[in-house]
Parts: sequence; structure tokens; C-alpha cells
Amino acid sequence: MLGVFSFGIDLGWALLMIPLLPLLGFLVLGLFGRKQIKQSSGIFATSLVLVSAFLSFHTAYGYFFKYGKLEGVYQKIIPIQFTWLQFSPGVSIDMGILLDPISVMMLVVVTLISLMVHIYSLAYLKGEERFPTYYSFLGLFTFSMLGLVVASNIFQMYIFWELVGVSSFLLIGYYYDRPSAVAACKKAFIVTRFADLGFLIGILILSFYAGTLDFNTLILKLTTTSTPEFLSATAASFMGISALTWALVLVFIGGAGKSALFPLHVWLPDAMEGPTPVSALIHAATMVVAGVFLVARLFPVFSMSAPALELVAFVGIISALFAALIACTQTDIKRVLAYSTMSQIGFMMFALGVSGSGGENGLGFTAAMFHLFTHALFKALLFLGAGAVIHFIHSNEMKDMGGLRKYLPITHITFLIACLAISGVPPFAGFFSKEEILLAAYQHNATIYWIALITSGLTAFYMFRLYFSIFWNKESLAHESAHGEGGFAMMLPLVLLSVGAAAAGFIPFGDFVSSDGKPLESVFHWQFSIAPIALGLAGIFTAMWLYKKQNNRSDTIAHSLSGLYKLAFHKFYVDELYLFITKKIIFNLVGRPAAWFDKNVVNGLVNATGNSTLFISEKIKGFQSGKVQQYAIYFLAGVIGLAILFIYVWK
Amino acid sequence: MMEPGLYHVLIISTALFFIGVFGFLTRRNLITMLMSIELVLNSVNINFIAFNKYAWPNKLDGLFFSIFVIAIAAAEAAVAIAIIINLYRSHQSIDVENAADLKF
Amino acid sequence: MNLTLLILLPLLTAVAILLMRNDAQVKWTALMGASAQFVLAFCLLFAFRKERALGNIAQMLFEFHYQWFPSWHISFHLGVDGISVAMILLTAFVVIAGVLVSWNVTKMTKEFYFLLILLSLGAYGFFMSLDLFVLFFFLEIAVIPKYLLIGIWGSGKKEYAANKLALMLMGGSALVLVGLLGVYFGAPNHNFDLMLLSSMHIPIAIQKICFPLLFVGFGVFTALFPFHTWVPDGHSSAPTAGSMFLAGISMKLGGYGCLRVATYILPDGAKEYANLVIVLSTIAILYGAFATMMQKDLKYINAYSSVSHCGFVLLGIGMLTKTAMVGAVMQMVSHGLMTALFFAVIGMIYERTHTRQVNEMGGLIKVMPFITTVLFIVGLCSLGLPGLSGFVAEMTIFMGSWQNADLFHRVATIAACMSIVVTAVYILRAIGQTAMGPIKEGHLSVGDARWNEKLAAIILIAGIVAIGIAPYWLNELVTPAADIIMHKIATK
Amino acid sequence: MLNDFLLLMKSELVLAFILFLLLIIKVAAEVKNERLLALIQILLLGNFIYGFFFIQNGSLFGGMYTTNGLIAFQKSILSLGIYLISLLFSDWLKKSEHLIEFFILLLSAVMGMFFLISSESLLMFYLSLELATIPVAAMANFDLHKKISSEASMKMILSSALSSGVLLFGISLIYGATGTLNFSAIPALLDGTGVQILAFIFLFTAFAFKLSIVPFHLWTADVYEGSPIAVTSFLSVISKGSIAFILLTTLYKVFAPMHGLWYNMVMLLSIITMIVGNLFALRQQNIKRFLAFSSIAQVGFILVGISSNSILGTASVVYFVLVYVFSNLAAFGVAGVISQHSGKERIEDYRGLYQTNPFISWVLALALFSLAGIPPTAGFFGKLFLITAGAFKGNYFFITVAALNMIISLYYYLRVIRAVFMDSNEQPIGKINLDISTKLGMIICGAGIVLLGLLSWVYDYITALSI
Repeated sequence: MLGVFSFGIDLGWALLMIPLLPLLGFLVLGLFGRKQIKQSSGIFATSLVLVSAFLSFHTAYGYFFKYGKLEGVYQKIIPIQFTWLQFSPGVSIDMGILLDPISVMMLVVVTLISLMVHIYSLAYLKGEERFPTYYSFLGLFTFSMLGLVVASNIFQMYIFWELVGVSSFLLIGYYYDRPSAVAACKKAFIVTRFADLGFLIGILILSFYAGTLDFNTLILKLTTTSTPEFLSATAASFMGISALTWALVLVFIGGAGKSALFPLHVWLPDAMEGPTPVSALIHAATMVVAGVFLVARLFPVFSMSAPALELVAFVGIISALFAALIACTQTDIKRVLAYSTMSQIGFMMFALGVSGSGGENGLGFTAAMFHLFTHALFKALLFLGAGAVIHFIHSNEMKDMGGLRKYLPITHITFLIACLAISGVPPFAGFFSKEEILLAAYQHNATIYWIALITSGLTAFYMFRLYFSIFWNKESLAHESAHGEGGFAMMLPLVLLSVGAAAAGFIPFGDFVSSDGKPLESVFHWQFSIAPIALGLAGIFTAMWLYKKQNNRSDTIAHSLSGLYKLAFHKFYVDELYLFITKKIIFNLVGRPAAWFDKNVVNGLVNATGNSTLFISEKIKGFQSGKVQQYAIYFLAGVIGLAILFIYVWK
Repeated sequence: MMEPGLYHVLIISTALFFIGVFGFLTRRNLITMLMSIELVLNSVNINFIAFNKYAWPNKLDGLFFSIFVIAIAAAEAAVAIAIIINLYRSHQSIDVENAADLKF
Repeated sequence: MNLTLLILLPLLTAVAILLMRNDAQVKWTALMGASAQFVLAFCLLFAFRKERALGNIAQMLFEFHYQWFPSWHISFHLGVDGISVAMILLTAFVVIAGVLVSWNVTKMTKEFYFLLILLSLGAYGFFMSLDLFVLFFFLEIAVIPKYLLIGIWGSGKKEYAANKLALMLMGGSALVLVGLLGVYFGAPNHNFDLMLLSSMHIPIAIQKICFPLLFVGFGVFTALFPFHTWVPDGHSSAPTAGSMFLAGISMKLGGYGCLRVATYILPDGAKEYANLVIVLSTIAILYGAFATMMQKDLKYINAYSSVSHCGFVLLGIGMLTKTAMVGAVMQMVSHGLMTALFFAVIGMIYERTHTRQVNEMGGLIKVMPFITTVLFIVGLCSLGLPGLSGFVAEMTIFMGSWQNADLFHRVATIAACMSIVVTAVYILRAIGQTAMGPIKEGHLSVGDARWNEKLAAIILIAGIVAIGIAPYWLNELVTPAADIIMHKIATK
Repeated sequence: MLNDFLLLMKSELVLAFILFLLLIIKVAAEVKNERLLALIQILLLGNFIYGFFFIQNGSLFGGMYTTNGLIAFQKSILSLGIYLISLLFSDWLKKSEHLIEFFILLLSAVMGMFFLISSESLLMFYLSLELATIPVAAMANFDLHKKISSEASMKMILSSALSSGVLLFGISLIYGATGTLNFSAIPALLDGTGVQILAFIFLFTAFAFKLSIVPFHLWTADVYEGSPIAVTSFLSVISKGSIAFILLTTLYKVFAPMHGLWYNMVMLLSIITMIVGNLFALRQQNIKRFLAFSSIAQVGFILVGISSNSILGTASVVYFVLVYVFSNLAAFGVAGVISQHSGKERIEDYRGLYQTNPFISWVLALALFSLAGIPPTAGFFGKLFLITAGAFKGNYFFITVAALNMIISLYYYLRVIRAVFMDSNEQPIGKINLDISTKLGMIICGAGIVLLGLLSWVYDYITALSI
């Protein structure tokens, strides 16, 4: 039975179409793509996403400007919901669509970037054997991500959370015959799965105390300090920490895994084995910010637990700095971008961590969401640009690049815009969102603020290191023979996104997205901006000094910082640590003994039972000696034995 | 001179029984083993007669029984001897130890 | 709807198979019989839903009663509730798929199909029995065909495996027998009727003796740690359809028995031993998963993962909450479909590559896109991907388990949850090594699935997806039945 | 009086009639074996059918002989058994030089068993027991030129003579203690003194010997292996069955006052018998020897049923014997056919049998499954009822041991199944053309194995008779 359909607004079906259209693409291409519609699969999928994107924009327009507000506050609207799986009274997985500022914003971001990537891939992956499969996976991912962002129920979110994980797995492993891609996709899935374990247990705890899985009810119950649910959740404690905090920390672990925060970030750089447009979509703009989105979605509950928020903030800032340091040393351009993504997500996360709930306190929240939005644009742009470069040069390594500005003019310009945006140079988008984050951090916690400041400088440095290494540096080698920039399909998304990256900062974001639904005044302090901008510029110029022309200054510096450089270059040996834990400890100390135990002890016992029976059987064969007189002896012994036993012993 | 009573007779019959059993267990010759069985049966006969005489003089069951036992023993011996003869034909021996091929 | 149809139909099919003259006739007869079962199972589902929709709230529907051995109070009593209907559906799915994938069996075809159909007969009868004697009868009917299937058509150490399986399962059923007799003589009046027994109050002392006997006995069938060692050997040696039946149906007999017999009629015993059950099943879940990680043979991988997955069934039962119990039933159905599909795929791969060692394969996507797609689907189902059945079942069990608020249950639940990570590890390892990576030289020319294999896979996938996408129908089917069982436990 | 005599003793009289007929034929005419065998088969079938008519209750000879519905049914089971033997071993019988003598001895033994079942006095019991034993010892020697046959026969006659001696000693003690030999009079006079216990144990060992209860079983395997298969099957089925029936009467009726004693004894011996029988059966190579030990283990199960001391126990034991007749005779029948055609008696020779002889393989499989107690064969019901009856006392230990022994027994039955169905053989037993009556016998056995359990009225009928 299809539960309760409640069409709050007429747009219900249109809204439903937003995620379902990509799903349709997935199904059609998955079932028939290989043979029947191989040629037109790209166009087909792209047009579906186009419609989906249009509907998202339409929805966003409608929500933000027409029906979303009630008495000046953006409402949480659930136009569609039905019970999918009932566990017990009140606790059920409901599939539904929840419209509120952040989900509407995410709808726009996801469909937009997805559309860009769809278009871009038309050219990027032209002629690939598994072209339809690629598009069907993209469809699956888009569907799942849309389902995730509109989830009205925490379990629904978990469901789509898993689904995006698997789409990511499938897309990373798209080049299935490369061992490194296979390893990467497995790693991505398993690391995020490990984090999801935390998410799952967090859900279990939350649902137990709140008695519901529905976001709205859950938030309501766990944020009102007088409800019995809240009281029991805070009163119950394990190891001195309240159940609520445990739940939130566990949920945050899930988010951290998906968002590649320290120390669960190891999968993200490897995930760059996937096709570059996929990295743009999944591993830069959308899926990896799911963790941020999750914390934002549950933010009211997080704000009830100071320790949990504290953890969010610290993990965020550590990740930001950590990733930025590594990014400075990497030579694979996609890896640099990957670490940069991690670093930026760290920014968003600590912004949430330092935020309070409601009014001015909620600046961090708005800032995080804002940064999420702008980051999606410029990071997608960066990846797509990098994709164009890779497409052109067939290599990911910086050393193979240089002087490409002549060959790839459009890419060059758009890449530059994106670099400026991420480095926080005004008036590009990143500047505004980063300013807000720094402001929020400044208001809350000085340590975090200073680290964030340094990190933003580092950001500028490594981005421009990248930029100069690709487009300037050594005037390289003739690439004339190669094809051009990839044609219209690849350039269109770059241009569109660069417009976004340049201009998105002027959106009055606080009017739309805030922690409590009320518009938040964005206060712009120009004095405050001096330090970040100066640091950013310093970073840029350092990079320029080191990398614009071919020289060995960078090597010299690397030598002089040998210890730190080596650490960062080897990503602080986190991978090795994990390898040690999994291979040496889990495999050797758990898996192998378990298998051994099973084979020898458990199975051995069973076999021993059988063998000992046969053994006894062999041993007692002597009774049947074939001598009739011995038989008579046993006979009489039996008589006498029975007589003694029953007359004297067992009376 | 004491009149022999039931117990005396029973002791004799029991002794006879065990002598028979002992003979059965120790003799190699099949005929001798058969004869030992006859001893066992005779000890039973003595038992029956004795019980009849001393314990239940009014009931003749014991007497009849012993007659039947004698008859049956004869029949059994006849069949047994036939079998032993046949065994001798095939084994060229009536030593019980030689007829122990079937075992385990 | 007359339930005896579900027994008569396989019986007639089996007889018809024996009468056929050549292999083609045998196959088509078997397929027709299996399809008829399939249709019949769906008819049962719809009839059941219709009755319920009409407001028939009797615990068991379509009861059939025939005095069999009046002197022992044994009656041929059949009836179904939601749990039985779910299990019958599962059986129908696995049977038709099993018949389809065995299409190219050439050795003693007639006997092969005869045994397959006989096995299905046992399973149907078992799931419908409301009389413990009849239930036991059908339980044992289902054992010997497995032995022969493995022993005759199997591979590898088949004789050892067949022996081990038959003996361990018979050992299990021997314990069941003793337990049943204990119940029979311990109950206030001697009876084998499940419904009557469930309404009686069986003395607690008897329950304490009989529950472990019954639970362990049935547990052997469903790979209760440490009685699971027949699973890896049995599954790996069995022919494809044999493994499918073994893991898809046979292991479910045990789970169903634990639920319907042990837990339902001995609620006090269940309460008494619930913690032990939880400990053992948690061990099975984790231990099975870790042991799977070290396996290299695809069939061993699935076999050990079955140990792990079936641990969830027992965990769900041991948790003694309604939700967990519903989850346990869902897990039985889900795992039945999934593991049958998994074995089917393994069979298909083996037939083409002639190896089951994962490290001897690679990049099979290239040459067998359909089969590897199925492998992906089933692997993902196994690791609990939403949208496929495994997720629904496991999550229901987790939710149900979490309803017990004490630390012990919490720890067990969390430990069980951890298996989702380990499962991901071994499944991805297996898939990664077989389907992905560079292709091996010798496998370049192998072909993709044939029509029968495709059909079998599609049928099973349909079942998996139907539960995964729309679990509410299964939930609705099972919940009232679980409610009754839980109610009994709660009130006793 | 004469009328009573004719009616009450009708089974024995019919047997006597057949016996005389055969004697006359032997003396008077030269008849070909084929035709003679056909005649005998028809006569035995008639005997079996006749057994269901004119059943009356009553006793004769001053209470030494009794009969009733249950006893008549038990006799019918035995009649059925010999009829099946005449069918199943027709190949062997046709070639036998001494066909008539074989049947004369066989029928004499059966007559002894009929009297045994009907006996109401220790005297009658002893006489009929000897009548049931001595001819069989002669039959065991029927392969006159085989060394092992004479050895088997010698072992049997000597052992049984010793056991008779012990039995007689026990009877004499009972007589001494109670002064009566009559079954109906004894119970009231039993008071459980040491002499009586000793007498009971002596008496019981005779049963134990005939039923092959451990440790009185040692002759069994040797005799079974050495004898012709037809005789072996007779020994293991008909002979065992009749003793089981009279054991029921003896324990339930005569020694009812000593129930506590014999329950423990039966339980103890049952456990030992099952275990030892199974352990020995595990390692046998010769199919006859294998079946010998399996039948020992089966006897252990019969004891489980007997221990219940109830109507259900009686019914279960009778039913089990009926099932056992079909199952074991089918197994022996197959072994006999194979031995007759190829001279092979080892289990490993059976490898690949299914490839050449599917029909007899299925019969063998059914028989073995029935012996192992696998549904839907009748053996399942038989064993289950025995165990259920045995569980009446709530002795879980006993029942668990019995149930676990079923697993061991399954192992060795499966060993044969494995050889027949799974293993391959370079020199399999060739295609065997079955004699029509052998085939008929196997079909009857197979049908009996499949239907006896599923059609519950057979068991109900027995239960009704047992009350």
C-alpha cells in the first residue's frame, strides 16, 4: 500500500520528477543502453537531466520567492511523503520530499552541476566502449544525490547516502581494467562504508530516543528541552558522554567519511582514478559535501550538544589545514584538486562547528552553506578545466604540462577565474563565502580563526602553483598534433560555470539560507577582509615566483623543508597507517585466524567426531574373533554381568 | 546319614551346568563340545526333577519338561552331528579352531 | 485456496518427470512444473491478501486438516500465515531459477530434476505444516535429495561434503526430534499440533530442556555457529542448482523452524536462552564475515557469507522484538533470493572460465557483461545496498535489535552492524578481482549468458528488487504473524 | 472342540498342510523346479491371504496355546515375509538341488515361530523356539559345498544350543520359584527375589541371543555371512520378527511385575546394541555382514519401542517389524540377485550399479533409506513411532542416544548409496535380467516401503489390534 500521499502543493508531481528523471535515465540506459540506444544515450541522459534541472530551478524560484515563506520564515514543506517501511508505531522509513532552503539550494546545485557534467562528458568520453553505462551510472548518481538532499526522513537519507556511495564506486571503477581504478573504487566504498557504520548506529540511537525517524519530528523532539525524548537522550550516558552526543558524533563520523574529512579522507585522492567529469560531479561538487549537508540538516540537534559541535569544528579545521599542506606538494593535478576539495570541505565543516543556532549566531551555518554553493561552482569548474587539460595532454602529471595557455585559451581563462575564486580574491564567489566563514570563526574561536587564515593563504598558494604549472612554466613541447580544446560540449560548461564562479558571490545568500529560516543580514566588514586578502595575494605571488618560469627554487625550498615536505608529500603516511591496520591487523590478526579456526578447530572437531567413530569401530573389531568359544565366553560374561548388575548394583 | 535335600541336588546340577559350560569353552573337538552341551541340558533336567520332587510334588510340569528336553536334545544332537559331518567334509577336521574364517 | 495443491503439484511433476522419455521432455516438464509452482505461489499470495483484506484475521488461513495417525494425535494439518506465504514465495522463486540454470545438466538429467522437485516438495510442506510431526517429516524429506545432488552432480570433495552435510543435517534433525518429543510428552496433553501446543502452557522445566534442543537442531540447518561447517563444504561441492536450493531454501528451513517451532511454542525457553542465541549469532555474523575475507574460491566466499547472513536471521529471532523478528523473516527471504542468485552467477562464471578461484579471473565485464552485471547486483545486495532486499532486511533487524535498551543487546547490535563493513570488504574484493581488472588471456573468447540463465537471473533479481524497492508489502505480510508470536512471548 | 481346534490353529494347520503336500511331492513325483516354485509361491500367497480370514480369539491345550487378532496379524506378517522370500530369491531357489527340502525346513521353522507367538506356557515356548531354530541351522548349511556355509551352520547350532541350555536353566529356576510354567499364572507369583531376577536374566538372554542383542550377538554376523542369502534374510527378518513379538508378550505380560528391572535392562542393552551394531556396521565390506550389523542396530531400536511398556509400544514394534520385513527383504533381495548373477557380495563391487541396473538400484536405495529412517519411506514412521513410544517415560538421555545413533547408521547406509549412485567403476556389475517373480517381489517391497507409512490406516489397524 502506498501509504499517505499528501500533495501540499500542486507541484508535487513535478517535484517528484526531479529525482525520477535521472532514475529513468539509469534504468533505460542500463537495460537497453548497450545495444538499442547506444548512439543516443548521452543525448538522452543529458536531456533528462536538463528537464530535471529546469524543474529544480523552477522549484527554487517558487520556493524562495513564492510559497516558501510564511511570516518571513522559510518553512519546511513536505509535499510528498509515503510510508516505505514501518518498523514500529511511529518509527518508519518514509520516502518523501522535504523542501527547505538548504534542500532547495542543493537541488539547484546538484542538477546544475550534473547537467554541466552530462554536457561535458558528451565530448570528453566520446567513443568510449561503455558510454551508455557511464551515463546510466551518472543517472543513478544524480537520482541518489537528489534523493539524499530532499530526504524527509533520516533513514531515507541513509538509503540515498548508500546509493550515492555505490554510484561513486561504480563511476570510480569505470575504467575497470585498470588495477589502480579497481583498488580506488573499492577503497572509496569501504572507507565510506566504515563511516556509514557510525551514521547507522547514530541513526539507531537517535531513533531510539526520539521515537521517530522523521527529520522534522526528530528535530522538534530533540531540540525542545522539555520533551521526555530530549530529557532521556541527554540523561542516558555511556562512558560519561550523553546519548545525544554519542548519536551526533556517530552521525558526524558518517558525514566525515563521505566528506573525506581527516582521518577518513584517504579514499578521496585515490578516487581521482575515475573519469574527470565524475570527479567534478561527485568528488568535488556534490557527493563529498553530503557530510556537510547532513550536519546542516541535523544542525538544530547538533546545536544542542556543545561537545559534538566542538568535534565538528576541530575535525573541520584539522582537515582544512592538513589537506592544504598536502596539496602543496602533490604533482598529480587531480590529486591537488582532491586535497583542495578536502580542505574546502574542512572549511565548511568548521564553519558549521563554530556556528550557533538562530539569528546572528547562525552566521557559520549560512557561511558553510554559502561556501558549499560557491565551492560547487568553482571546484566543478576546476575539475572540468583539469579534465580539458588531461583530455588534451593525456596525463595527470604536472611535469608533463606547461605553457598550455596557448593551446587551451578558454580553459586557461576559466581555470584562472576558478583559481581566483577559490583563493578568495574579490570579487569572485569564493571571496564572499570564505569571508563569512572566517568571520564566523573569528567570532567564535580564535585558534580556529588563525588556522583558517593560514589555510586560506595556503589555498591560494597551491592553487596558483597548479595554475602556473599547467599554463605557464616551461614552454613546452609541441602539442599541435593534438585535438583542440574538446569542442563546444566541453567549453560550454566551463564558460557557464566560470560565470557562476565569478558572480555567485553577489547573491544575498543570508536572505535565503539561515539556521532558523529567517533572513540573516550579511554584514560586510572591509577591515576584516584585509588579512585574508593579503594572505591570499601573498600565496599567489609566492606561487608565481616559484612556478611561473621554469626554475629550481621550488626544489630548493622543498629540500630545506625536507622533513615536513616529505611528510606532506607522503600524505603524512595516513595511507600507510591504514594499510598497516587493515592488512596487518585485520587480515592477519582477525581474518586469518578466523579462517584458520574454522578450518581446523570447528571443522576439525566435526571431522574428529567422524574419525574417532571409525577409529573406535576399528579398535573393537577384535570382539568378533570368529571363534565360537570366545563368543560363548562373551555370552556368559553378558549373563553374569547382567546378573551382577541387576541383582546387586542396580536394584 | 542325612537325607539328601533340594539344595544338595541343586548343587550337583549347578556343578554339572558349569562343568558343561567349561567343557564347551575349552574343548577343541566339536563332538566333545556337543557332549558338553548335553551336560548342560542334563543339569537342567536334574533341576526340573528336583524342583518337582521337593518343591512342587503336586505339579508334574517339571517331569514333563525334562522329558521334552531329552527329546529335543536328541533332535538337536542329530542336526548338530549332521552339520559337523558336513563341516568335516569341507574342512577335513572337526577342530573348532579351524573353522574360524568368518570374523570381524 | 487449497494448500494441498502446493504439495500435489511438485509430487505430480516429480512423477511426470520419471515418466518422461528423453532429456528435453524432462527439462520442459520440470520447467512447467516449476512455473506452475511459481504461479501457484503468487495465487496463494493474492488469495491470502484478499482474505486479509476482507477482514479475515484468523492466525492461519486456508487450513487443511486430516487425521493422519489418530493414535498419536498426528494430523496432516496445513495452514499459512504471512511468514509461511513469504517463505513459499521464496521457494517458488528459487525453484524456478534452479530449474532454469540447470538446463545444461547432461548427466542423469531425469534424476537430477526429480530430486530438485522433490526438494521443493519438502520445502513447501515444511513451510505449511502446522503439525510438528508433519513438519519434521518434510524437514527430513528435504535432506536426502541434497545429499544425492551433491554426491552425484557435485564437484571437488563432493563425497566428503555430501556426507558431512547429510550427517550434520540429520544430526540437527535428530536433536529436533528429541525436542519435539519432549514437547509432545511435556505438554499438558500429548499433541503434535502446533496451534494447540501454542495455546497450551508447557511447563517451564520442559521448555528449558526442549528449547535448546529444537533451536540448535534447527540451527544446524541455518548455520548456527559452531554447527555451520557443513555450509562451506556443502555449498562449494554442490552443483549450481544444488547450492541454490541448499542456501536458498534449505538453510531457511532452519530459520523458519527456530521461529515457528522453537520460539513460538516455547516462549519461556526462548526468553531463557535469548542471550545465548544472540551471542552465538553475533559470533556467526562477524566470524563468518571475517572468515569470508580470507576465502579465494567464489563458492566458499558465498558460503561463508551465508553463515554471516544467516546469523542475522538468528539474531533477529534472538532479539525477541517484533521488528527484529520481521527483519529475520525478511532476511530469510532476502538471503534466499540473493544467495540463490549468487550461486547461479558463480555457476555461470565457472562454466565459462572453469575456475572459481578469484585470483585466476579478472576483467570479466569485458566478455560477459550480463553475468557481471548480475554479479554486481547480487554483490551489492549482499553488502546491503538500499534498493535491494538485503538492506531492508538487515536494517529491520538492526532497528528491532536496538529496541532492547540494555548494554548487552546494544553491544551485540553494534557488533552485528560492524559486519556491514566487513561484508563490503569481501564482496568488493571478490567482485573487484573477478569482474574488474585486466582480463586473463584464456577468458577472452568466452560467451555471455544464455536465455535460460538470463531468465533465471532476471526472475531472482525481480524478487530482490521487489523487496528492495517496495518492502512494505512484505512487511505488511509478515508483521501480523510476527505480532502474534511476539504477543505470546510478551504475555508469557 | 474340534471346530475350535481347526479355527484357532488355522495358521499352523495350513502350514502343516503345505508341509505335507511338499513331502508327498518329494516322495511321489519328479517336478521341475520352476513349476514347483510357482506352486509354492501360490501356496504361500494363499497362506498369507488366508491369514486374514476366520480370525478368532481363544486358547487351546489347557492354556498353552492362545491366539487373537494381534497374534493372527503377527503371523500374517511372517507369512508375508516367507512369501516375499519365495519371490525374491526365485533365481537361487530354481537352481537349488534341494528346493523342496529348503521349503520343508523353512516352513517347519515358520511353524515353530507361529507356535512361539501363540505360546502361553514356558514349555510351549521352549519347544516352539527349538522348532524355530534347529531347521534354520540346517538351512544355514544349504550351500553344501561352501566352507563358510558349514562353518556358519556349526556356529549357529552350537551357540543356540548353549543359549538353549541357559534358557532352560532359567526356566527351571522359574519353575522352582513359582511352580508353574503358565504365562498367565506366573505374574502373580513373582516377587522380585534374587533367584527370580536371575531366572529372568537367564530367560532374557535367550531372547537376546535370538534377537542378536549385544553382547549375545556375536554369532549373527558370521552366520549371516556364511549362509545363503535367502537363509540370511529369513534369519534376519522372519526369525527376528517372531522373537520380537514373543518378547513383547513376555515382558509386557509375564514379567509385568518386574517392569522396573527389565526397563533398565532393556534400556541398557538397547543403547549398547545400537552403538555396537552401528560401530561394527561402519567398517563392513561384505553386504551380508553389513546388513547383519545393521539389523543388530535395528534391534536396538526395537528395544527402544519395547521399553515403553504400553499399547503404543506394542503397536509400534509390530508396525516396525512389518516395515522391516519389506525394507530388509528388499535389501537382501537385491543383494541376492547380485550375488546370484555376479557372485559379488562386497560393497565396493556395487560401485556404478546405477549405471547398469537402475531398477534394482532404486529398490536398494528405497530399502536402505527405509532402514535409515528417511521419509517418506515407511522406515521413517517405523523408527519415529518406536522412538516416540520410547520417549513415553520422558527419558531424554535414552532418546537422544537413539536419535544420535540414527546419524551413525545413516552414515553407513549412505556408504552403500554412494557406491551405487556416485562412484564409477571400470568393471561394473553387468545388466541383470530379473526374473519376473523377483521383480514382482521387489515391486511389492518398494510399494510397501513407500505406502505403509503414508497410508496411516495400516498403523491404525495395528493399534486397534493391540488394545
